[in-house]
Amino acid sequence: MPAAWLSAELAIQASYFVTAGLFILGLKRMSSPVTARSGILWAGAGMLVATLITFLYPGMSNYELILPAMLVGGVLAWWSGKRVAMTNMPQMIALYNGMGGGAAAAIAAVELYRGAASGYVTDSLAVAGGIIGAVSFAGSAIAFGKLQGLITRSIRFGGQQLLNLLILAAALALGVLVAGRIDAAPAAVTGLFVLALVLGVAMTLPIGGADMPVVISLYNALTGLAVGLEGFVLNNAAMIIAGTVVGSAGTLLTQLMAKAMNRSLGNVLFSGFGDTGGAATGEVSGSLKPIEAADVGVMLAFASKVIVVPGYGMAVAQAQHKIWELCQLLIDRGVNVRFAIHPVAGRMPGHMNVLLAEAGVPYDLISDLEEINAEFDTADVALIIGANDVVNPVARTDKSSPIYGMPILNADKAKNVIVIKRGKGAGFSGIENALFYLDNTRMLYGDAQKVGAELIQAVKAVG
Amino acid sequence: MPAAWLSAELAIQASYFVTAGLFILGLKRMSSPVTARSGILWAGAGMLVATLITFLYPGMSNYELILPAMLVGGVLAWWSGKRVAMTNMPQMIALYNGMGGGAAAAIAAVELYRGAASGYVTDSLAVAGGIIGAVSFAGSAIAFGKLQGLITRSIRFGGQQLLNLLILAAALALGVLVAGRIDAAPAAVTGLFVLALVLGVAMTLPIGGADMPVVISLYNALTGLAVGLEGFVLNNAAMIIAGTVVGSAGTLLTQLMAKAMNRSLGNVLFSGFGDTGGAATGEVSGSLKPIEAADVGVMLAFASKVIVVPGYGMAVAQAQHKIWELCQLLIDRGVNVRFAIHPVAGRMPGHMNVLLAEAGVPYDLISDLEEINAEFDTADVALIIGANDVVNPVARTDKSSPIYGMPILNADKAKNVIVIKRGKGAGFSGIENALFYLDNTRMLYGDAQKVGAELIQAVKAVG
Amino acid sequence: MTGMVALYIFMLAAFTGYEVIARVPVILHTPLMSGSNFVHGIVLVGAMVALGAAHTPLEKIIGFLGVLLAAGNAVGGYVVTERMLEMFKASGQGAKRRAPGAETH
Amino acid sequence: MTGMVALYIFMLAAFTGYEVIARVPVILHTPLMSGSNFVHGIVLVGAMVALGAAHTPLEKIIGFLGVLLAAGNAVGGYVVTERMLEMFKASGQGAKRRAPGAETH
Ligand SMILES: NC(=O)c1ccc[n+]([C@@H]2O[C@H](COP(=O)([O-])OP(=O)(O)OC[C@H]3O[C@@H](n4cnc5c(N)ncnc54)[C@H](OP(=O)(O)O)[C@@H]3O)[C@@H](O)[C@H]2O)c1
Ligand SMILES: NC(=O)c1ccc[n+]([C@@H]2O[C@H](COP(=O)([O-])OP(=O)(O)OC[C@H]3O[C@@H](n4cnc5c(N)ncnc54)[C@H](OP(=O)(O)O)[C@@H]3O)[C@@H](O)[C@H]2O)c1
Repeated sequence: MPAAWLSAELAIQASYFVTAGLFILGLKRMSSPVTARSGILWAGAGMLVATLITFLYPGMSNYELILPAMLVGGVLAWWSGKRVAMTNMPQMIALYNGMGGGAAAAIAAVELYRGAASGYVTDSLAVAGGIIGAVSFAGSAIAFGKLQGLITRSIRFGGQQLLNLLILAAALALGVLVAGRIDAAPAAVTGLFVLALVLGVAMTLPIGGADMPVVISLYNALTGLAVGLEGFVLNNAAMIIAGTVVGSAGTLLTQLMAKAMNRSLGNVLFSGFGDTGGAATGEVSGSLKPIEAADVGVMLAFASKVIVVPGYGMAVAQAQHKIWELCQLLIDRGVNVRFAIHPVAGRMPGHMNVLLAEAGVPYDLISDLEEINAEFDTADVALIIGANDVVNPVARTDKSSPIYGMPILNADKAKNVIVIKRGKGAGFSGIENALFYLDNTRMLYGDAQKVGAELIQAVKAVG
Repeated sequence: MPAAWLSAELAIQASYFVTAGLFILGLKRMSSPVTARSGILWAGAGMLVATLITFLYPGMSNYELILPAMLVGGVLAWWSGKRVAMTNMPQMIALYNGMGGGAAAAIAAVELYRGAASGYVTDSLAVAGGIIGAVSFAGSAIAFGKLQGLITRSIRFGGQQLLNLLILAAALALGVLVAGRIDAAPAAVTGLFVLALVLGVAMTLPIGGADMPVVISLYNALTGLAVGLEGFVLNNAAMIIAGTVVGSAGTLLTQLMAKAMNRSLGNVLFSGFGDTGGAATGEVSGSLKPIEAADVGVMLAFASKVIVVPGYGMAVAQAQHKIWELCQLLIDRGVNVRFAIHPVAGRMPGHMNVLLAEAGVPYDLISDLEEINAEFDTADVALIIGANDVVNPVARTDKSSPIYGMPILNADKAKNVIVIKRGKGAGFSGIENALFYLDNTRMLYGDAQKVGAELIQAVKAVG
Repeated sequence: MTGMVALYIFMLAAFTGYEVIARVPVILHTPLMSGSNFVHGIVLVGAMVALGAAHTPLEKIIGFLGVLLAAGNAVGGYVVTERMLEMFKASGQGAKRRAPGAETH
Repeated sequence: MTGMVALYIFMLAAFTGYEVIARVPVILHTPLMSGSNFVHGIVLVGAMVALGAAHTPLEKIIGFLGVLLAAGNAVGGYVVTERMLEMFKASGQGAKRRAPGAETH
């Protein structure tokens, strides 16, 4: 039935075209807060269309394998995606992204083992996509392991970058052998993928957990590129466009993220700064002055303006709900409460916004750095909850400090500063915080969630 | 020599690829003030590469015609482009744009007369590009004529839109005959183009001169589209990409321009508002109070802050150099002088910025609407030079006014308002201006250039 | 598809991807990373085709893994992105206020 | 080039064009209109090819006109755009100040 064949082919091509358009529009919408939510719906519709129409692919067999594979992968991902806590999002994204890279590598492997590709160029693209996909697969798995706390040590040694370079060179050499049809034996293909997987692991192990969001974004871009390359191999337009668009958008996003953290990409990949090693510790004189929750409760209850500065500590303590409950009490008492969000507070971009949104804090109480910084000197209390680096005045003054030059929240300008943290733990950068030693600063020690509950009691006790 | 042939073909394809990339990067750079100037250089380099390499096109003949045609067209355009005054830019752009449309139509005509195209689809694309190109050619010519003052009347009659629709339908019908190979006789092809040219004229004649920038931008987008379509016909990638990119960018730009003027595109094309017909004239009570140049000179010389509001009248009088001379005198006396630019002051987008830049006014003295509006109440004098609608307070209050809702410059908030204009002439919208009748307003009658010279004398006389 | 056309598509898609997200605010970095992660889940259709054409047991095993992983990428990417962006909805008005210039499209 | 590929190129080029100028400030409207007018002057290469393949006198006349017009578009478009943008140079610093966000690229 050539006619039916032709019409199936046409339907597939047309659907892929629509899918590509929906993906682009979806990404566009996702990049603006007003339309972001509809963006994922558009992209999702595109994915649905493309997946369903692919069952019509002429001459396809093995449905008895395809359907179970889709079912198993899909159900597991659905289940895990629904359950994961908001704070664990980065590693979950890493996991799903790695799966995509693995799939691209699998496509390359099938094509290369089969010897199905139709020429040097196509073979080269298959090899390139395969290597990139496998690196992204293994690297994302390591990133997941680190963020999930399964891998706690960052393995580093002299000459590490050189070793990685050698692995890469070996993989490329094998790739030339395979794509150039000099030695396309299954063993060569297998060796190629093994080397690529090793490279992914070796590249990612030395990078500290806190730098992972940037690295995950990079692997995300790489997976996109791999998918695009395999799309050329399979002559699949939807894969070509979607993969290339993500490869390009992901590269830009990686740069933007690194920039928002005041880092360069090279620095993230090759310097291993992302561990709280406490390398640089500046000298700060003065003493830490503790305070009790009951006293802070009174201070807050009778303040006219309170600015809350949440940080990484609030995230790990999952204290956002308690803090919002506290703030609601204050608002009911007529206190003017604001939240000040530093762009890199927490451990992933937009971390604090996501958490506060989850707890139900209305957006108009949340201000970013530029908006709020002029207001600190009109605040009676700056309530620092598990934040450290983002309020460290050293960033303004000490040129030798690793955070020098980063814009910070001017919490030190408030009449009173209350800092909630568990003890003397340093922040992400591992340096001392001069703010804690100021005359108008008091330390309220304890886990942010526990302290939050105590403060609620204290404010209620004021009556 | 198949080898030489192949390498020429490859060189051409590679060059076109580079050209397409340079065009896109060039346009991107042109859309930001910081990089705008380099943008045209990049795009120009792309054009040069593509033009030179095209001489290598395999199997090309008629060089004895190609070179003179390029020379004549190029030299005339160079000469006219170098000479044209800044204020006449819109019509010049219209002219060059029309030439591009004409060229696209010429390509379509050659291909259709030759019957060279290779199928229904290609023929349809040639016809579509030909019609669009011819409409753009004729329409741009009319736009040029109107702005240049060669055509002064806007011909309008009932059923005009219906007639245009009929012409379009007839052109499309002939197009179907030609592309469908039902009647591809030269006569049908000729008829097609004649109808398209008539349509371009008929569409543009009723549109008023002041709306022309938007219309020219629309024809610019249409020419881009026509070029892209003919690119598909000739299988020429540089034309396809460049044409489509301009078609899309031009469409967006047209919308942005219409929006900046507070109009909708449909309104511009079909309503004929763009003439200063004086249709709506609101009732304003009070009297116009004239003043002498000598008195204004004293007032300016002893002011501490003066805000200059230039408008269309300054452009027609070419008074920007005189005004800047005057302002320099004032600055030397210690007066704080600022220029307030309304987004639609003048008759083309960015008109005032271009003129002031030409006269050498430094950018930091120039402020746009949002920046300056809060400052008028601290100004001793608001000096209105040939501006009218952009300072008409009626836009804030009178719902029935055609400019209601347009944000205006708050010149009425200044301590003294001096209005330089020739007489009782209305502005673009044809309505009375309540500002002129305020207690603190004085009218300084005369051509802006002449008055500028008088004011310079008057300030110098103050000593 | 000829090599030249492939290059053009590559270039244009890259420009498009770059420009489309060029203005993303910091608060959307993580959801957008997740969203673009979902988009390359389209690798699923390629994996389906590859498995659909597999013959030897080895090819079938790899193909099976490919489809499984790709389905995980697509479904998981969708679920987490949707969950994150869902939260932006609740504060719609506020979000609007915080995005000047977003209305220029 | 197959029809489908042509459609893809068309779609991607249209997205690119749209996004590339999406943030243009009002003061650049006229120069950008002129600049994009210059870019479609690339019709010159098509006109050259068309005239280069013309045989009958009619074709030659039309082709000659086409090349002449196209050259006018390209050269004229370049000259006036360059002249307009030249003036923005003189006030470089000020221009920078007036374009917040321009440095994000
Ligand atoms: N946002 C991102 O995308 C991102 C990504 C990577 C890196 N970073 C970096 O991360 C840093 C973020 O700064 P930040 O101020 O948010 O955090 P931070 O500087 O890392 O400080 C967090 C503080 O919270 C305290 N803390 C930890 N657990 C706590 C708990 N359960 N209850 C109460 N307090 C607790 C810690 O002190 P104790 O141990 O004494 O309690 C610590 O000093 C910046 O340096 C930024 O560059 C950000
Ligand atoms: N910028 C754009 O892209 C664009 C495009 C199309 C339309 N528009 C529209 O154009 C208007 C622009 O407002 P505008 O305030 O700049 O100008 P306007 O409202 O058109 O007013 C110009 C004034 O200048 C005076 N004038 C004319 N020639 C003069 C001369 N030689 N010397 C001194 N004065 C002279 C006229 O009064 P006398 O006759 O009494 O001298 C007239 O009242 C807006 O309504 C806008 O919507 C703008």
